[in-house]
Amino acid sequence: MKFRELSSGRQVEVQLQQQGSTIQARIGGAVAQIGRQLLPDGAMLIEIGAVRVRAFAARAADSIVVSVGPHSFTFVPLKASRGASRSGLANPLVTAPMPGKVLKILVAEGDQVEAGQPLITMEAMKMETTLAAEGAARIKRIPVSEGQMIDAGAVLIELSPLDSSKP
Amino acid sequence: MKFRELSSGRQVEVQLQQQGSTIQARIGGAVAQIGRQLLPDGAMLIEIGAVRVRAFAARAADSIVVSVGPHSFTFVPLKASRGASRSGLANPLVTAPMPGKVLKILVAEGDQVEAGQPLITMEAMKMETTLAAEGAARIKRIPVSEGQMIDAGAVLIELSPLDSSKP
Amino acid sequence: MPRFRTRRINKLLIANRGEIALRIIRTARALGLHTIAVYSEADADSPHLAAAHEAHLIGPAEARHSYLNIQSILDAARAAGADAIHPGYGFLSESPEFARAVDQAGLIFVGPPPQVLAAAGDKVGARQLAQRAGVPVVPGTETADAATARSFAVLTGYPILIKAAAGGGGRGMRVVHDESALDAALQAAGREAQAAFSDGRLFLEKYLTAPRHIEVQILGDAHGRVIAMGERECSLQRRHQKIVEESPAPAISAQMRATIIDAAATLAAAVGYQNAGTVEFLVDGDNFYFLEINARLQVEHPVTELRFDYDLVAAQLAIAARQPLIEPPPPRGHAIECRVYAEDAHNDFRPAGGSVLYLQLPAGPGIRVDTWLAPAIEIGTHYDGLLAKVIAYGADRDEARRRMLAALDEFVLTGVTHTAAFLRDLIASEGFARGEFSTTFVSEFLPDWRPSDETFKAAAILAELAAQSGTAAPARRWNGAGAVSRRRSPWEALGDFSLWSRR
Amino acid sequence: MPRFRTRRINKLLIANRGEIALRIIRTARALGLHTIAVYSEADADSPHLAAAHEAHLIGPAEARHSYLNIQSILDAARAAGADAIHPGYGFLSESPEFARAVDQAGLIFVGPPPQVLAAAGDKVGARQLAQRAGVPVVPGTETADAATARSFAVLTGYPILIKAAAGGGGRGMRVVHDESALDAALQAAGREAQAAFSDGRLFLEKYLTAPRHIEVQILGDAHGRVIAMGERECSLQRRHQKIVEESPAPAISAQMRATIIDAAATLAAAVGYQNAGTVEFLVDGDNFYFLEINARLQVEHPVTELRFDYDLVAAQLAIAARQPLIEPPPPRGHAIECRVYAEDAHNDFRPAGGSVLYLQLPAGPGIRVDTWLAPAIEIGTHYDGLLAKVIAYGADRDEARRRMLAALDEFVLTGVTHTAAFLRDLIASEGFARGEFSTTFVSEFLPDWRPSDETFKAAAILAELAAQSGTAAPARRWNGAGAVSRRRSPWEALGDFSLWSRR
Repeated sequence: MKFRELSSGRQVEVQLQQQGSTIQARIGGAVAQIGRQLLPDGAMLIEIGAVRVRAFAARAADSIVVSVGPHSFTFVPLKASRGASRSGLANPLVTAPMPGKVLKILVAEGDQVEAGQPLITMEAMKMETTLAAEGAARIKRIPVSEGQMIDAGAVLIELSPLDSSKP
Repeated sequence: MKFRELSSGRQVEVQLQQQGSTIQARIGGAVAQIGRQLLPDGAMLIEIGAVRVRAFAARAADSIVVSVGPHSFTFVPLKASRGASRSGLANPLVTAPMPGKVLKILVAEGDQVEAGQPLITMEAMKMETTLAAEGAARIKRIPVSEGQMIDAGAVLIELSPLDSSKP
Repeated sequence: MPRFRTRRINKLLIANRGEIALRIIRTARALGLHTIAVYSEADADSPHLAAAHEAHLIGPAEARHSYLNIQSILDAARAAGADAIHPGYGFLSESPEFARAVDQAGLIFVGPPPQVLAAAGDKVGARQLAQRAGVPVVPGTETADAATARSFAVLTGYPILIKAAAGGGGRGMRVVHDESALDAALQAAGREAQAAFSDGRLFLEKYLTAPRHIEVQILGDAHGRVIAMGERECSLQRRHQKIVEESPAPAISAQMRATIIDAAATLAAAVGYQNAGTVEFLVDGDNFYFLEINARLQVEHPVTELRFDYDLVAAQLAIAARQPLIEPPPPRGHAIECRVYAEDAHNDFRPAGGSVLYLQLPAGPGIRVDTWLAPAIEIGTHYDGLLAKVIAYGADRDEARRRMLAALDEFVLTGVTHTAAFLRDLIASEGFARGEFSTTFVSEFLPDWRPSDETFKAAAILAELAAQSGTAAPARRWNGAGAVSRRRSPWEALGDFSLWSRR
Repeated sequence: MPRFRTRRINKLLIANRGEIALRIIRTARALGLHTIAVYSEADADSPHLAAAHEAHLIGPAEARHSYLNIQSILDAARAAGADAIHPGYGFLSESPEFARAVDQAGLIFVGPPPQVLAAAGDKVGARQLAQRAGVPVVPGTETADAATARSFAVLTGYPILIKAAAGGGGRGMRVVHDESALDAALQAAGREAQAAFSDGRLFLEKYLTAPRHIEVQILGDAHGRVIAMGERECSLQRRHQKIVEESPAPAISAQMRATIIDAAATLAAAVGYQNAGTVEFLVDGDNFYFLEINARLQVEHPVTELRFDYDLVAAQLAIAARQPLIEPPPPRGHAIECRVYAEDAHNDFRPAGGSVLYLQLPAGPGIRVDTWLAPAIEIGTHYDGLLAKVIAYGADRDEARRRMLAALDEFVLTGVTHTAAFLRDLIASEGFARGEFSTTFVSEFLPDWRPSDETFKAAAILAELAAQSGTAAPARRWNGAGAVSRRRSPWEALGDFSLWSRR
């Protein structure tokens, strides 16, 4: 399956090759092996190089959360091909990273934006966070308004690629 | 239901009267109330007098294990009426309190024994434990032999009441 | 004089949540007090309820209607028959209004008296107080309208720092690097300050680019006795909030240490300090500057407790009961605290939430973990995202540091994005080992930080395993019902396992 | 002289299991060592495997084929490339043969050299050594055939004490109160000693009816330096095995303390002691008697570690590497340890086994828990039943005692009958609070001990609730597969719950 890891933004494709006392996986074009041992509490000991680490993975709502020792990851499964990737826009949706309130909308539908340009400011836990464009794009739709309370993952802004003439 | 608590040997009969935010129970002829709150990890806070205690209960193989704070209990459900209780013998079976080895059998089938008389010595964790008769009885059957490895709960000796003329 | 008679505390209400509520409850229980928890609707399953003798609902999730709601807390105190209230840190802990209301309700406020809170809370007034006491302050202004700001900036040069007059915890704070950003920063800081403290007033300071942040624990009793008990190094910060603290401060001279501790005691005496508090300083080369007085128990108080073998919460309660201060023994050893937050270190420490799906907390010699984490609880984003404080104590800094590293390696929490791995690597860094760092260290360290490629790939493989586990039966270990069955986990659905480690 | 050169330890094999294996692994990891666990087939799921860098199977459940199997352990050490072996306590820790075999395999034994182990292990020889050094011993014999025993008993009067010459941990020990019981006791003790130590030799001592058991921690390095670092009070015992220990010992005079510590240092020097060990004494009024030398890390070592801020395992490793002893700082505060066993206090502390179905361990300021307990593990009865050591440290005895009480109240473990509640009530007793107790205290306290009626009834009600829960779906919190669902527990099957505490 192909995943996008939410924190780092890294994409990765994994195929398990064999089940046994060792996990064999094809990952990023190479074959990796991980030794593993199931623990009574549902966790797993895995072997990374010469180091043994306690790990756990579980499916949450739309993602898979994974711990490898003190590291935490969130993987979102990606469809093999997607409209957005065709257009060259990594992610056509700007979504709320956490629940909170929309403070200020800094762009309007139809605007053309540059990479890094601030799009929207939200407040959560009494702190302001400004979300910026990941690449050049056009603002397609803004389904939220200032002052609105939003959940984590809510779509704040829809983008379209610049070569699209329709706003 | 009627239970015997294994550590103390106490017997108790409980009937739940109502389910709600408070547990109402008829226990030992009286009605008791316990406030309760479910915790995310499956445990429960209960209120005993003015004290709130964390508690947990689970069914094990033949018993129900219960914790009330640092206290641990093992309850065995009792049938309402039992052959053994008719005969006046609290428990017609001497069972192994833990896994181990039979060291010495101190009585023979057909013997008449007194309350407190040593019946059998077993070894577990390198310590010797001698099991004694809880009341006067006759040895009906000894299904184990010296040197035999036994599991916890294994029947070591069967007793019959003294008024029974058959050995 | 009645002021000098001791008062008895029997029933203590803890007007807080999270790890600090649990920490206060533990000391109170050990002292034999009856403990009363309060909680908002968002915290109905929170572990601090279960730890107390009783718990009272004080309102909805939004803090201003619950943990910041003075009336609601006083109602709970009255209903429970409390005779004292401990405010913890944050929320109402530094509110003179709250302290006064508690007092007027005939209850004991476990903290400084209202007039001390007011004096410490007025950051501008505290600067003036320090100046009068001969303690240096960072050059700055007393107000921050656009005109004042512009002329101050011209005078001292950029960068300048905007701060909230009622501030704390980095809220309403902004660094401005050039004039073009000034107006927007003033507005944003004002809004944040208004939201956080209901007080939008700001002031300005020259921004020291790479100072150390060092603070001193102070204690004062009702009989006029004030002491300063050791310093804490708190330079490791993100978003102007501390994430690693230690005591003693490494790499400052004995003379600087003595000077700062002395200045703290002087200031504490000058404001007639009572109960526990902290005096914060910036150290820049051979100079030091008074920053502010935090009139509360500090998040990082455990490092002082371990070094001095002194329970600061017990001391707060004794002081509130008007008992005379007990002199701490001389300090010993070294303590380090790491704060694990529900945040994403990869994305500017953005707050995160979730459920605790798996948890293993560190333990071992010299390790103390102050936390409210527990199996299966929900971590919301209504409140501060502090999950756990991992505190390592050792005979010297090196032992404490090595114990901390081993402890963070043991920290496993699945279901919430958290900062344990980042902290682990920060503590493992050469800069930290040398003890040579300033407030810029975290932001310098952060950009290059990421998990090793092996770790990332292993995680991806486990994600694939979990994805394939399909409708695997849930684990039955923790069911609490029926016979105990063998474990079931996503891994098991994938076929035969043999122990990898049986070589 | 090559003997005085330091040796380097990089890879440490821990030839033990349970809490002590975890405790040693934690210090070793903090020191940056590569750690190697060993395990029997019964321990394949045991937490000490997961804590180490690697783990090796050394045999079946029966200890003499695994944890007591010298060859199997040396094979694992060779396979893993270990350069040192820490034996923990129990098992092979005091075996001169093992120490010699480790040495001959070219590895470092983290413990005393074989000749010191042999001298300390010969209880009769150790008595002679003490007498030569001018340290008083309990009147006794050097053998224990029936004739010797009878004439010794006639001479000193009953009760007399039978002890194993190779003894330790109460194994092979019997109190004989009159002649009729003598023969049976000698036989049982001999069998037990033979089974435990492969050495059935016994000796006799006058049985002191109500002494205190006080011991002294000793440390010696490879360079001839020997120190004694404080005493531990260990009078609270069941079946001649300690269950509560503390340091300093309450209610002994400063003079007695100094005399005992001095005697320990003298004896340690007399045997040329190296590494960590303990000298045990009985104190009876104004008299004290040497009992034995335990040539190993003691179960109760954490109380000394906390008071002296000194990692004894790190010291053992340093000494084994021939580094010079590091002087401990002066002691501070008070520490108490309670050992929670998988035993039934109601039935002569009979061993118990089971699965960990629910677990909440204590935490908080001053609390350290050394344990191998973890969710869902199996507790077998193959080995010693020690589950957890709860250790409370405080500025004084009263603070430590109160923290211990609060900690034991937090200890919840379902699925295995254990002694936490008994310990809690023992610590809460007036006799313990006063510090006035002897080795008879536990057996005097025990007969009247039982849970309150309210607690028993509440437990019975919960049992009925669990019985009625029928085929309730298992809890899904800990499933690790699929979406996280709301908790399901037996309670929930019974209908609508509202929060009891929302008043």
